[in-house]
Amino acid sequence: MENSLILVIVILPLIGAALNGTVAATNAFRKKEIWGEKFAGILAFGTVATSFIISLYVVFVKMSGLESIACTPYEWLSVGGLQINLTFIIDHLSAVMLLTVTGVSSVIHLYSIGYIHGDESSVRYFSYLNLFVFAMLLLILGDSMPVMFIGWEGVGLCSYLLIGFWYKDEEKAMAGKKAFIVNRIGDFGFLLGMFLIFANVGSLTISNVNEFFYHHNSMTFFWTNVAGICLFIGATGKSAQIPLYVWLPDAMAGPTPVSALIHAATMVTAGVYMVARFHGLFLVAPVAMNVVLWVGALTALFSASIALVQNDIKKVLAYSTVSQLGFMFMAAGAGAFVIAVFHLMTHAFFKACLFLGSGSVIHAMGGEQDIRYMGGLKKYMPATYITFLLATLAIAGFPPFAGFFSKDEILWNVFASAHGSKIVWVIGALAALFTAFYMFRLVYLTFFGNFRGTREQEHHLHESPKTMTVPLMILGGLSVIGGWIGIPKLLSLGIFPNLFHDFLEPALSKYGHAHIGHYSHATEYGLMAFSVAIALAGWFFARKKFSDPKIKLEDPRNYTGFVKLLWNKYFIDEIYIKFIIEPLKSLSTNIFLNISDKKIIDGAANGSAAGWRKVATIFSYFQSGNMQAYGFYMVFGVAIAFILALFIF
Amino acid sequence: MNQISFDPAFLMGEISLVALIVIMALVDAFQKPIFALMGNEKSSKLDSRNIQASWITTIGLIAVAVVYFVFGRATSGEEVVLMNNSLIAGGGMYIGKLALIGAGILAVLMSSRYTLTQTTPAMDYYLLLCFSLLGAVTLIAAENLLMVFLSLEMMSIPIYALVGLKKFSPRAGESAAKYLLLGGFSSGFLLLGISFLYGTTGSLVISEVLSQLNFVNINSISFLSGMGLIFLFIGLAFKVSMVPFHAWTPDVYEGAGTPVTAFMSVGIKLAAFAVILKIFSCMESFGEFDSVLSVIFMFFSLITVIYGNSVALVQKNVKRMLAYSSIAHAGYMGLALAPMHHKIQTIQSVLFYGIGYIAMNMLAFGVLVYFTHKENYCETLDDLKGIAKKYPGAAAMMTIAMFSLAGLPPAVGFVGKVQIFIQLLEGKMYITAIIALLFSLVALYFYINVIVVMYMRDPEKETADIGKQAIGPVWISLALSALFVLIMGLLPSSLLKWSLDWAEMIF
Amino acid sequence: MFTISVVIVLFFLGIITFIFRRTLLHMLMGVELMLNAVNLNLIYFSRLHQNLEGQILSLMIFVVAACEVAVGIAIIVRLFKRTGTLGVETYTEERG
Amino acid sequence: MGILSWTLLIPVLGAVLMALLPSRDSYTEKSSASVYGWIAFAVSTIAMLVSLFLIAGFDSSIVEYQFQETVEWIPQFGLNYHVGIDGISILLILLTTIMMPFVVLSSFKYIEKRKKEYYIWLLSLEFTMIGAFIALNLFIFYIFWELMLIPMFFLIGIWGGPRRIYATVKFVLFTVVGSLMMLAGIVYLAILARQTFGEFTFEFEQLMKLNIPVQSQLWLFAAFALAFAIKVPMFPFHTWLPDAHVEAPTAGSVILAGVLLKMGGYGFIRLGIPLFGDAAIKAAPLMQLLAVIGIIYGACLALAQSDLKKLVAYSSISHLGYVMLGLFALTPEAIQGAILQMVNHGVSTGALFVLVGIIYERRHTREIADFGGLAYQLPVYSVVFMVITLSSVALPGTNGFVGEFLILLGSFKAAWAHFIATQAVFRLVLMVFATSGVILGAYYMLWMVQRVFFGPLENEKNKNLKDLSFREGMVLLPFVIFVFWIGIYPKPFLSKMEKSVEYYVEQHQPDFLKQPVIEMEQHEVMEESEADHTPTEH
Repeated sequence: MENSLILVIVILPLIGAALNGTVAATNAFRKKEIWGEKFAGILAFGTVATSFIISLYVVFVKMSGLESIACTPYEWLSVGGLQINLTFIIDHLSAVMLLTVTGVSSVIHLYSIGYIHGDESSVRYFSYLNLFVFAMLLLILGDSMPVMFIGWEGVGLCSYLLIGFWYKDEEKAMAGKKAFIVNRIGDFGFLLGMFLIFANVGSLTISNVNEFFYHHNSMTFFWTNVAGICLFIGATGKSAQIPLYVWLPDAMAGPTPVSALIHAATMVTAGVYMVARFHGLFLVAPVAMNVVLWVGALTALFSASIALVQNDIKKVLAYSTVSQLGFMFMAAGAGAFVIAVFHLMTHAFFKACLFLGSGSVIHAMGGEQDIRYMGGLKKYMPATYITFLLATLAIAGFPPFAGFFSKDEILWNVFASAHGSKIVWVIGALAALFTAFYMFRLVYLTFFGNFRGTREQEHHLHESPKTMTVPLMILGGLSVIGGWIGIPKLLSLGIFPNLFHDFLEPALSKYGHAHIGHYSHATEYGLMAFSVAIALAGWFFARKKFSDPKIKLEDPRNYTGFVKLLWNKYFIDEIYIKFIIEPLKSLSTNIFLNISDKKIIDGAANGSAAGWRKVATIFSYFQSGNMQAYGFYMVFGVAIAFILALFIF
Repeated sequence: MNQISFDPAFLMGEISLVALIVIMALVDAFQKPIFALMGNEKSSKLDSRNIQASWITTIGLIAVAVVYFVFGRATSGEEVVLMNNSLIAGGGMYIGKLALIGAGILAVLMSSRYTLTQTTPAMDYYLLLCFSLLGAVTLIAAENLLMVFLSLEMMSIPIYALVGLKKFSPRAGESAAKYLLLGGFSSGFLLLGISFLYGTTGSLVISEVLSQLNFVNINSISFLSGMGLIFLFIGLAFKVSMVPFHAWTPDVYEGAGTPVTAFMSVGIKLAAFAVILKIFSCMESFGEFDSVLSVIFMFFSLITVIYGNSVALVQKNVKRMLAYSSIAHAGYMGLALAPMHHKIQTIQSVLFYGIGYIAMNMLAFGVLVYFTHKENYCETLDDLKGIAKKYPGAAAMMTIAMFSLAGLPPAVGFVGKVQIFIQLLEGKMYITAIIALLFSLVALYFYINVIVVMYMRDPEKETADIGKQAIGPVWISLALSALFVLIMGLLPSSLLKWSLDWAEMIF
Repeated sequence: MFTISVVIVLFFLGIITFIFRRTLLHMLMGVELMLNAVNLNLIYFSRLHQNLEGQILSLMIFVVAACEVAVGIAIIVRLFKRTGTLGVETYTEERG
Repeated sequence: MGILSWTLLIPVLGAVLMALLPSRDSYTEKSSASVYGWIAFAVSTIAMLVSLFLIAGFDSSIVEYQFQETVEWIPQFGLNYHVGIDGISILLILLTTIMMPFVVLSSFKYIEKRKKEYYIWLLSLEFTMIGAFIALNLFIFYIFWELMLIPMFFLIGIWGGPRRIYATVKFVLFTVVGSLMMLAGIVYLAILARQTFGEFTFEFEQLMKLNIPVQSQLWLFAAFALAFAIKVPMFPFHTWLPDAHVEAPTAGSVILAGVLLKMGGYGFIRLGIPLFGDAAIKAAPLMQLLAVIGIIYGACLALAQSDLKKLVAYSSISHLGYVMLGLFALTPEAIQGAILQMVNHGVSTGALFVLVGIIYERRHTREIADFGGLAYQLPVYSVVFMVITLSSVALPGTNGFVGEFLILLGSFKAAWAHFIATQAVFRLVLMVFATSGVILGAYYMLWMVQRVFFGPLENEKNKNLKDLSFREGMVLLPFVIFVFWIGIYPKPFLSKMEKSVEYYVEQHQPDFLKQPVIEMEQHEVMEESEADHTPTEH
């Protein structure tokens, strides 16, 4: 087996997960520890970090000059026309994802060692975390849809397990369940898309699929788009887009590093990755592309608007994540897959940093997540503050931070691409404004002004340990410089190569790329300036409103009008419960169980039995015991026999 | 067939049976005085005498069976008509006779326990049983309508008396009266039928009667002969208890002593069915009248199946339930005739079913006898509650019987039922077959209810000790029947062959 | 044909006696009437066909009927001893 | 006598042997005399070991029946004891024999009374199940099919829960309704055979040569289908199943779910479709519709249950809907998936019943509301439960996914071919609904897990529960192994049946499915030729 190093990359986290998992179960069973969290953490971090290092080696050494390298441990399925090898493939697209995922994962594993310290099931935690990395790697490296799907659902499982990590809290377990089920709804679309593709292509290998659609598409226009939309439904589930975004804010019930890793940096971006993976299909499905574009744009604006008024530090970041994912889909929908992946990567850096920062804050606040009771933390935890601020600048789109390059390119592509649309550009710009606003609101309320919490909390405020701050610094640094590998040609005036673009472009433009309309450089510069202006405007408004040190925040219960609507997240959860979940439950209980099953089917079965018993009872009355009646029956029988005979003879 | 006026070799079985009856009568007369003279006080007690009587009868019947077997085998190469067209013999006829004698032996084995509950000398009882048996074996061999009538009555009249013999039961007399009066009533129909057939053909020999029947067109002659056939059918339908000529069955079965019921339900039914087959199935065709007979058989058999299985559903008394089940089984056997194939397979399937039915029904009643003791006749479902705990063996026997009666594999009832359905479906009577199948579902319900009661319900009171008196013979009869049911269910080849041999004689 | 009609009428009378007279003895007599109707029929047919089989059968019927009555009377007497009545309604204990 | 006959006979010989042993435990005594359990365990283990020779000697490259044995039985009916296996039945036989020792093991503690009888029935049940799977003669098949009822009837009726009598009678009557109709069909087929070949025959291979007019085929198919559909059970013949499951003892439930329900699917694949090919193709949309209704209906009902065992029982209905969907798609993917799914369902649902039984032994309740927060108290139990649950919701990497995925994929392929041929969207719509089952499946299972294992541990009675014992662990271990084995490396299982199923599909595929296959081959050829040209073009 050549390239077995790839296998090592994938397997290492699995080994970590298995070891830690076994130990966790044994610990719990014997109610004492075989090995403690320290060893577990080091094991988990070690496996993932080793994976990262090997990945670096594979991507930059083994793959140099090659389009892709692959490794096939064994044939998974071979049934009829379906043949699926368990093949891991690294091409340029998956290389970017691989490095992002293993890299960010390593950092977050390191952070977790500090964060989870003291929890009774920390070993279990690391086991899940490692398992997640394994599943994510399957998702990224799988060269066929089913293998990708294994990872796809695998990460969903880990997300479920980790959100519900503190299962003793009913609500947290509920949130995990919700995440899994909403993801399943997306998977339903993914599966249907996969089936549709298989029925037509006869293969599920991703390269074959792209090849088929781009070169020999025998499907009609309608069905091609249906296939695209089906796959995109899968993406909306995993990447929390309208209408399936509802699980992500709830997912914040999990430990904060999990939020950073799974619900910001890696898993939720799988949808974007998938759309990019199937660019061959999407490029010939314009309607599906449009759907991607619009859903992305609307999600970006919609969730950004919700984030404006939230008070839970993690909830704000969650809605921000949803919004940023919307941006990525906007890029994908506009045909700029490279940019989508670019934003995916930069977002991984700064959003992970933000989450870890928030985790650090929450750690310091003793579990308090409400920003109304924070404030002035910058003097207690400077490292957190600085990294948080850097990441905020990145997400808000200040040059030269990472977010600026990616977000600006997205807006530009939406504006200019043949697949894009000016209206969507407006929406995107508005969403960017909201982003800058709510992020600075967060920064101001958390780190500036006076402390609004209790005395006791203030007493305990402290900077987090090294294992937590070092990752923050790494990610903070990446938030600053991460974008520099993708500086647009226009801006660098051709001095720096657009490394990222050059690396990815060949992989993603195999089937042509979206046509960019003819606009003058001035337009592009103008739009760029406008982006910066938006970021500044967001900062300005936030500063104006929230920089007052003695600020008193309104009780959300007193919100009225539009703010109330925003605070209640447009009542989407309630609508889902009221119009989908409850009808389903009542249908099941009242109609299916009580009426159809008990009354109709069982009723028919038992009823016919009981009914026939009644008939039999009536029959038995004939047996009156009177022998003259018996004689009469005989005569009656004779009569019948004769009547029958006369009729027939 | 050869006409022979008399050849003892062919009639050795009957002769030995008569001899047995004579010996039994002599023993009955002198048993008590002899013991008294010998001064054997203990042996002169009623119970001891009864047990002796049962052993004498059993051994005697076994000897008769051996005679039947030996001479039957010896004469099986030849088929003859004896005594001025009265009886046929030779060929496979001994199979049928052996089956009936077998039923008799099983009944006698059970009776040895049952008679202990009575305070009357048992030898009369066994005598009557043997007389009835004699009637039955001549009935299936009868070639003459006169002989049919005579044997039928010889079979029935002792049973009338036997039913009434049950002591301590206010109902036995009622049962006997019902059976006797209704039996006479039905004999009237039978005889009327015979007289019409005689009137239209001028003969009482069955083969001659049938060959001279003419149903080509409707005229008074064919009308009379048609009436004759129908009356004949009705007279016999009474004996096999088909609805609506069945009404005596449950009442008589309930009132009679259990071994008598057992014998009635199998012996009389099988013998009477043999006659039905002989008259209605063996000749080439009745021409136009076939369709009439087909509808009559279909109609009466079907309502028999429906009625029997339905009413059995609501019975609390096991004997009564078995009575209705016996009605239903008559219906199934009758259904085989409904297509009017006039084929040997039809006869064979019914005979197979009948012989199998002997074993399974004897088994079921045998279990009831097993639980019978002085204080309790063990007749209701409540009596059977939870008995599996104390008497797993007997409960297992009952289970086998019930599964066989319900027609589930691997019991003989299953093979029988399959053959019946082959007949029906070959005759393209699909709807009839489906209805019959559905009612065998109903039947399954009440059969497994017995098992449910035995195994899955708890007894209301401590299961009474049934005593060990004369339990051995009952065990023998149970074991024999159960073995027969299972072996013939699993390896029915030999029974198929036997019933075919017999069928050839009837055909 | 006349004889057959008479026979059928007689037979029917027997049936009616059996079904409608309310005592066991009457019912037994009804049965006898039916048998005798058959006897008449047999003798008529025997003469018609000029052979003896019918007459022999009717003789047999006499014998058998006598046997039946013997057993029947014994049973009926026993029933009468126990209940003191021969009314057919008395004997409907077994039913259902 | 060959291995196959030995596999068949060992359990029944064991049962007879045990029946002959003196009865040591009285009916009322609670403890003592688990010697019967050990004997049954030994016998079933021997049967399992013998059956492993089957797999060793099985040649998966040929389509004919293997290990055939023929002994004349009832010559008058042309009835032979004719047994043999092919790729379709071997998995199910192994499922039976491998599951059995663990089922025996799982009942050591559960069964407190009438132990001897219990193990006799259990072994008899194994005998009948193996018999039905290996029969190559319709009559033999039917006999085993009916015989199967008897041990199950006693197992539920004697050792069952409070409503056991109702449940067991319902079970028997429901099943017999169908099998009686099948009996009529069998007899009719035999008569047809006699008209065609001149003598009775019940051999599968002979009967398949019959040329039956479509009208009669439809009737016969209906008769057989009713029998199988009740056994599966398909909507709307399913109501016996929850009752039987809830009342049955653990072992009964496990066997019922694990093997007995497979009889229906097996009947369809072995008899229903091959004997009446035209009718089966005609009825396929209806059967698929019922299957899909079953999937969704079962899932919805599972959602509405408050009793653990009932929930699992209804989930069975949903899962078996997938099996039926796959069988009637008649594509190799779907059929292989369906057969594998039968095995999977046996493993997953069987394990679930074992797990529910374990908790019932401890708490004597199965109400979901009585639990909550068990994950802390019973960590290992919870992990195993979780694994099985995930297999049941068809999470990739577990066995459930492979089966469900293949079924849905293959069925969709068939539906698409049908759509292309007729432009009718009915089957595609069905597929959408069928696929939506994965959502509902996750919903009810996880909701159950949520209520049982998560949340605070509040109920006082749950605070002293003991985790799995060694014996229970041993019972569950093989289930877990199979969950992952089939999920991660399903090839050994699929390759066993590959040839048989391909041959089977060739024989019975509807016309509209044959068309695209040819097209696809052309397409592949085209691709290859293009691939040849690519270097010159670039």
